[in-house]
Amino acid sequence: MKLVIAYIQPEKLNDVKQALFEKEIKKMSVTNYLGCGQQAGYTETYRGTILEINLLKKVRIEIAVNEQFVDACVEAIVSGARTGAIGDGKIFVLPIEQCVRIRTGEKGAEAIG
Amino acid sequence: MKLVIAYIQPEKLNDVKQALFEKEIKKMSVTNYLGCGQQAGYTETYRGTILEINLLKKVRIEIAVNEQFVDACVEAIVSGARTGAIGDGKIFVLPIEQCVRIRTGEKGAEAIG
Amino acid sequence: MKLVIAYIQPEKLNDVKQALFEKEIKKMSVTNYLGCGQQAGYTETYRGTILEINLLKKVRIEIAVNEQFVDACVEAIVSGARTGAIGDGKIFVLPIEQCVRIRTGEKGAEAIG
Amino acid sequence: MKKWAKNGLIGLGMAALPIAAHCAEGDASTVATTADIEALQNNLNIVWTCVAAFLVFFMQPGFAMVEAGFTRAKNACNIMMKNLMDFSIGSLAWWSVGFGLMFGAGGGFLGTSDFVASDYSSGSSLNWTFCIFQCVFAGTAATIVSGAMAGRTKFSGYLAYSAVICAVIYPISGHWFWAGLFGKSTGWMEAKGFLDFAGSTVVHSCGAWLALAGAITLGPRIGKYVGGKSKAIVGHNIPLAALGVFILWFGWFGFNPGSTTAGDVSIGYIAMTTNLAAAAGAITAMLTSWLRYKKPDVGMSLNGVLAGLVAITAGCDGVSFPGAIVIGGVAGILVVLSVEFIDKVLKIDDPVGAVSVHGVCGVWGTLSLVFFQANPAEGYSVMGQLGVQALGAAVMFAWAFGLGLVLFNVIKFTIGLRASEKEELRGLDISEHGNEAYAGFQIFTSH
Amino acid sequence: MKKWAKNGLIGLGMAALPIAAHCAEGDASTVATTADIEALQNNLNIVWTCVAAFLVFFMQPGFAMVEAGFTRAKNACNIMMKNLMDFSIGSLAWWSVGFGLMFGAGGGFLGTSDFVASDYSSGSSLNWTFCIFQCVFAGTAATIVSGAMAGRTKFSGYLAYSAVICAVIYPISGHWFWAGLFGKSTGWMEAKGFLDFAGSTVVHSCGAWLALAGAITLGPRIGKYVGGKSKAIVGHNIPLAALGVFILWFGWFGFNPGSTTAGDVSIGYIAMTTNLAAAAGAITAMLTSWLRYKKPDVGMSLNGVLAGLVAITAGCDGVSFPGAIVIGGVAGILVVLSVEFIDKVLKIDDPVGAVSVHGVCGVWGTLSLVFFQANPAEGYSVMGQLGVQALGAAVMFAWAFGLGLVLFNVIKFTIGLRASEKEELRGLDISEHGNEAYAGFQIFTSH
Amino acid sequence: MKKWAKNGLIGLGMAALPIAAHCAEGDASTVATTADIEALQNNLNIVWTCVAAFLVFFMQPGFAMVEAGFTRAKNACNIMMKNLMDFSIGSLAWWSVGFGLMFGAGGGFLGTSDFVASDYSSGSSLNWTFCIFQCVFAGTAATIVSGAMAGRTKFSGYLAYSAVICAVIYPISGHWFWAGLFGKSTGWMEAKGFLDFAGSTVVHSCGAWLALAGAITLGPRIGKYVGGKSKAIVGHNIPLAALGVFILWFGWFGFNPGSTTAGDVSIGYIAMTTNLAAAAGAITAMLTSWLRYKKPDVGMSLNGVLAGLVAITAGCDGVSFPGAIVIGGVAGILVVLSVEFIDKVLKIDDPVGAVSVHGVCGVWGTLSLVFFQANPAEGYSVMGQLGVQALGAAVMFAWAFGLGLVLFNVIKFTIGLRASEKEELRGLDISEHGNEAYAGFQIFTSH
Ligand SMILES: Nc1ncnc2c1ncn2[C@@H]1O[C@H](COP(=O)(O)OP(=O)(O)O)[C@@H](O)[C@H]1O
Ligand SMILES: Nc1ncnc2c1ncn2[C@@H]1O[C@H](COP(=O)(O)OP(=O)(O)O)[C@@H](O)[C@H]1O
Ligand SMILES: Nc1ncnc2c1ncn2[C@@H]1O[C@H](COP(=O)(O)OP(=O)(O)O)[C@@H](O)[C@H]1O
Repeated sequence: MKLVIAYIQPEKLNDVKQALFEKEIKKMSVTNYLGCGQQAGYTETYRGTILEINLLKKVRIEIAVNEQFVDACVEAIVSGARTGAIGDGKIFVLPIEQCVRIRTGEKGAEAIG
Repeated sequence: MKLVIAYIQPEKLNDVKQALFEKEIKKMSVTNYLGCGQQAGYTETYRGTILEINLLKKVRIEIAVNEQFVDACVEAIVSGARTGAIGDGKIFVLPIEQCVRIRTGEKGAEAIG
Repeated sequence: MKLVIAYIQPEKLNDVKQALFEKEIKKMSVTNYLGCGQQAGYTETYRGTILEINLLKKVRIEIAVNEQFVDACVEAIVSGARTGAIGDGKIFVLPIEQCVRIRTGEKGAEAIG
Repeated sequence: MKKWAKNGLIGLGMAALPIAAHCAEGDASTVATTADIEALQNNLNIVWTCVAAFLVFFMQPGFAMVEAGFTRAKNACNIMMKNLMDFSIGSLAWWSVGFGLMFGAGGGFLGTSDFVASDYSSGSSLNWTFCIFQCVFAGTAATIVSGAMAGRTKFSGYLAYSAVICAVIYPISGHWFWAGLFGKSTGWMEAKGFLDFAGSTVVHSCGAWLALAGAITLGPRIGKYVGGKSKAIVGHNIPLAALGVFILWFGWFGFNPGSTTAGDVSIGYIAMTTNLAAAAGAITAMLTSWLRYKKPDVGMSLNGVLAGLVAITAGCDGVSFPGAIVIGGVAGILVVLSVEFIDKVLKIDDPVGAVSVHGVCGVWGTLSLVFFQANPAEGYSVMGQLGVQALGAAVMFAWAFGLGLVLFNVIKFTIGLRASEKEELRGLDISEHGNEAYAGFQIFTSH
Repeated sequence: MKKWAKNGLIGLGMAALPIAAHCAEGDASTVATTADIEALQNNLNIVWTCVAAFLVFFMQPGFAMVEAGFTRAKNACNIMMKNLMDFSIGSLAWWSVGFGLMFGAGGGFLGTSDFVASDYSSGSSLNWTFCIFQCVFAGTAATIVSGAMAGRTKFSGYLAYSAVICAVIYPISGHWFWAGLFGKSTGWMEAKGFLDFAGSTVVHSCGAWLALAGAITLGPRIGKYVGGKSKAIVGHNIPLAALGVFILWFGWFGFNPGSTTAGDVSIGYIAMTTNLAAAAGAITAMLTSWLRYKKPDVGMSLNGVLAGLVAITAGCDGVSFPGAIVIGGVAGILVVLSVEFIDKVLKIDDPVGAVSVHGVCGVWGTLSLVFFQANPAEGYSVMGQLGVQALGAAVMFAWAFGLGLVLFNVIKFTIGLRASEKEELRGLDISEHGNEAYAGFQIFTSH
Repeated sequence: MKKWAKNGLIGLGMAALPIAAHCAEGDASTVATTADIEALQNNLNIVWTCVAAFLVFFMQPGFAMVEAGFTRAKNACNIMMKNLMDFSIGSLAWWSVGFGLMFGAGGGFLGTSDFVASDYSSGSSLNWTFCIFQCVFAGTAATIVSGAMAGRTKFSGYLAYSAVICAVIYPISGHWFWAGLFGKSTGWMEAKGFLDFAGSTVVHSCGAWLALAGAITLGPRIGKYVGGKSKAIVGHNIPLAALGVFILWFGWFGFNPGSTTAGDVSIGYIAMTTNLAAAAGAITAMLTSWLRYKKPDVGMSLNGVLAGLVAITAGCDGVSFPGAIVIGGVAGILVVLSVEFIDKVLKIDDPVGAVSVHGVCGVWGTLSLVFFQANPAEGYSVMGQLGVQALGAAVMFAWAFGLGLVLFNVIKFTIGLRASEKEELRGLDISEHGNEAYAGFQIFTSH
């Protein structure tokens, strides 16, 4: 079991969801994050004072999948999120040792889906 | 050392906290997430247009524990969060390789608690 | 590749970012969390009723780094975030199995930076 | 605009400007009569009363913002709807039924004329302005209830309530106290010499005792009392609540001085007493909260303003300035103690403190005015007047609380009064309206 | 204050208080003349009209809050700027050019005097008060457009639009309908007996048809229509929108009753019709949304209030109370159907429903008033009047929509009308102003 | 309501309606006297002045919203409390002490009668309306300071300040400039012919120089200056700030036109100059920010409105319309430059720009009016008047800034003026009041 963590541009969330759905990946958790990377920030002026915004709004997606789905999942995210511009984001895959479905108490590979 | 990540229904947070406290697990970090899973979403209408909400409000809990506490921790979460209805949530356990307490610089098993 | 997760006091974020930059670590993702730990909460009164706030505002930083940067990264966070007072926070290091840069499709160690 | 008036009202044969007509006849040196003067003063009274009515209308968003700000984000849309609808339904109910019951000709107990009326000149030289002014007062009484029932009431049940209060409950008791204003009958309480200039009892207590009945019939919100202990359910937007309180304070300058329905020197006097009482209430409520909770509480201080305003409403025309300060100041203390008492001892869940503000402080204002009359009429007896005031306050309590219990229980067993547990937990915004108040905002809610 | 008046206006030789001067000559028993009475009534009219003008001014933040609340957080600063600037630019444009075009002496089609004026006593005994009152009306017409163009308009393009509407478009059509109010010329439509007391057509439809042209020229927001299907783009702050609607309702008590520009008994009548129509609109819009979407929708109910208000604006002085309820009530139904129709069938993206509220309901109010005259003038023919009304509504549509298309296309191909895709996605707040509306708040935005 | 008046004010023997009494004696054809007319005009003046006073009162939430919107969420409750309390404490302080010092009989330097008064008819035919109108002006002066001291001031220290300004500082300087309005004495500055119709200097500069003293004594917020460079500390709610500015603009229609305290033709004139200056200020501030920062800044444009309003306040009754536009327009430029200068060069932390808006633009308005008099009195000398104006502005600076430094230092070394570092970092809402402004909202704060 793996945990796929992806940081993407907020406006690509719908496309990513779409791409994941097409691969039958329908479970995920998302929230917003502020990201700092290659993408340059921008400056606001607030009442005459320059304000450097180098933390940009990103969406973080977390998807737990069984091994055999990892590649499909990563591909789907890439296909949905890629624009080719700096700031498109990153995907990280981490190992999961255990998974429990709270409702049923099921464990492991069955619990994930 | 393990990192226990749990997604639960927001209204069960207090019960989960209570159950964890009873097992002497008193350290955790929580935030809100939007989740997509078996639980169907709902529809709002906004000015006559149907709006499908399929990202539901969830709370994400992160608890770092030493090995011997993992089972107690998972059990406590399950007991606090289970209603038996779809949407109760999931628990994932990930390996932690290192842990540091910023204040003291302590590392490893001691730093966690 | 490792994922460094740090919980710090919100007001130390700028210092931590500064310390990381000095070590050439310029990519990260941050969000806000509510934390529960050794640090005591505080009480508000709301219309005459005591309200115990035991979830305190924290900032969570997530940094993916290659092995050789882990120590520098942890040290930088500690140096930026430490005040010596309870509540300074924790750092967890988790293994990453794969990393993908969405824009280019690069994988592994190259994708991280 | 003005130009088209000839196709409009003027066609009704209403000499809107008797003066103008008059003038046309003679040249500029034509002698004016006192009738001209009277007509002009009447026009001034109309302008003043209209402006005051608009200010009182503006209290509606004041109430809405206070109620929303002091409760959770997940119910904010529902609160907007309740406040919008109680005034909207109330306006129609008032014009069609309520006005007649309150001001129509009849005995001391009930009016029975002027329903669905199109002209009010038979009772008041202000004509329609009289009706709109009274209409916004009825709307105020109606909307007070909303706050005490926030966060758990079924929307359709609330709509039913709104219609009944403006059509029946408020007008009937209003008749007893204020029927004489329209000159077609005299209420039995006003015949006794009951003093309530702008409605501490007639409007505010009426709403508050209905609110009490509603809160009791509904029961507390889920999570309000855990193991017999009261838990704080924190408001989500204090700047909004504060804005609401300032709007109410502003509106009250229509409510109290406007109740003269005449543009003369006394409106400044009433504005003074109103302002001093509000200020005193804010200060004493802040100090009381500071003493009791170690910190000056924002919510309580805001409630203190309203407490002072409600309390001075009855006596604003007649009490002295130091009297106004005492009345408002004591109300500011009372409201803090009362909120706590109702919450912790009576264990009645009143999310915004409506019962304490409008009920407890309304009674306080109604009774206390007897001690502070700046210029009592000859033969004025403090104790005698106190008796009349106490009777009036008691009558209002019996009427509004009693009928409220009946009404809310009828609704409970027919339409339904309380939202289901699931609806309440998810929030009334989504479950009742399918809407969200702050779409996109990350809101951390654990219940 | 008053004291310094001698260095101020009084120096202009304007006998601000002719009466006072008069009195000084004789003793208290000097006989008053009808000229004194008239002067006094004129002062009362000035006070009333000024207060009404301030209320109408206050509709500006009402519009701003409604528009911001009903759209996304990422454009809220931009909306504040648009609403601030259209009124600011509009005020200068109105005083310098617009007033003269609308009210100056000239034929039935155009006024050509009183530009950059410093005194208006040649046309109105209210003098400057006449100008400020008309100025806030022009500002209302201007600001209506903003909502329909929210979320994608280039800021500099919007500024250009603002100047043109207040300087040219609104005043010229306004001349046709209302020039006579200032007495220097008579518009060709008013010569035909067109009835529009406070501006359902003259102000609201004018703004709305311009808004329609703007929304069409701009095209929909990104993500609004996906695969030919309309997607909801949810408003971010419903309490703010509700506050805006209440503020507008409050301001409308200046808009409609104030259009008498005279403080007399009719203002109460107009306040009554205005209030009844608003209330009825809220209720029927709620019921319609309830029937269609299974739940009482907050946004639609709020729009219902505005629909009722816009509809009653034309006939508020002359229709009966039941008529006002029907006019407002039907408007509440119409607005729901119209919002859906424009969104789903015409596929025009009007984020706040400005075209439905001000255009569709404006026309409805303009036409329907013919059926509900409380006291029609002698020889009044329903069908005859309906013809005139229909003509007026059609003329306004042709003028405002036609010229709007020209104007917005000229802007499009010169300054530019639409923000770039990137700017729109990031939000106009950051891309146009470098500002954020809710700095620090975690806002979840996926587009 | 009216009915009970007999137990109320009328009992005081105040013939509220001398006319009515008069009429009762004769029949409708009784001849009216100019005394009747005068009494009626006085009633009209009272109605007008009361309405204006309410509008000025409504500026309080305007200030509160602007201040809260332009600062961080963690201090919003504290800001509500400060704005609530400075007006509440100020109202009591004004009535008991301040009024007497400002308007009481005495020399040119100090009034010494009419403390704790119950009747003001000895000085003004408006009686109590005069007092309430002046009271809300004092409240305005008091609340200006709050913004400049936002985010770091100890609450108890702020309360102490509030009492002193309304009881002593504002009234004493007010006496020098405006004592004559009440007719019991003549201030030494007004004797010199100083012009300040509605208070650019008397009210706004007074508040601003106190604010400057406060901001200096306090020092900047933590994180404002890092390594000698000014850092932006971004406001958390721009729509709220914009609402505040619109409310202030609305309230200013009471502030300036209301300062006639007479309902006559001049109020329309003053409404025009006020509106033109505000509009011009908004536009020039926007353009200036656009030139300097490449983008039209929302905060600066909003400040531009206030700058224009403050600047026109002194001369609103006497300057020409083009003059009003110039005065407001220059103020809009000045405010942008001044905010930057104070922030970056003087390194004084004034979170909302109170010193620039009310101080710098107040002085500008006070001086510039000499050049734009529409109708200067005979023998009027621009340079002569400029001298008087400059003297007045300088006197106010010396008085308010000097006394402010003393006052805030006394508070600093007794009660304490600044919150501890820990309290400031955590936010004053939690540390001073134990409250949270937006409970449940996820707010990202790194300091
Ligand atoms: N090493 C990292 N650790 C944590 N988050 C990262 C890391 N690298 C990138 N991110 C996240 O991904 C986002 C996009 O990265 P960025 O470097 O701007 O674009 P790109 O990957 O196209 O070069 C960042 O804003 C950040 O949220
Ligand atoms: N595979 C997954 N990856 C990430 N998050 C998940 C996954 N499965 C479930 N979740 C989280 O758990 C929540 C509850 O899951 P759901 O499938 O609705 O209920 P149940 O587990 O009772 O079947 C989801 O809303 C989502 O936030
Ligand atoms: N075991 C843990 N699991 C998850 N989060 C933790 C854990 N321990 C600490 N934290 C996070 O770190 C924050 C600081 O911890 P705390 O115990 O208060 O201070 P300290 O580490 O100085 O003793 C907590 O508020 C919480 O967010």
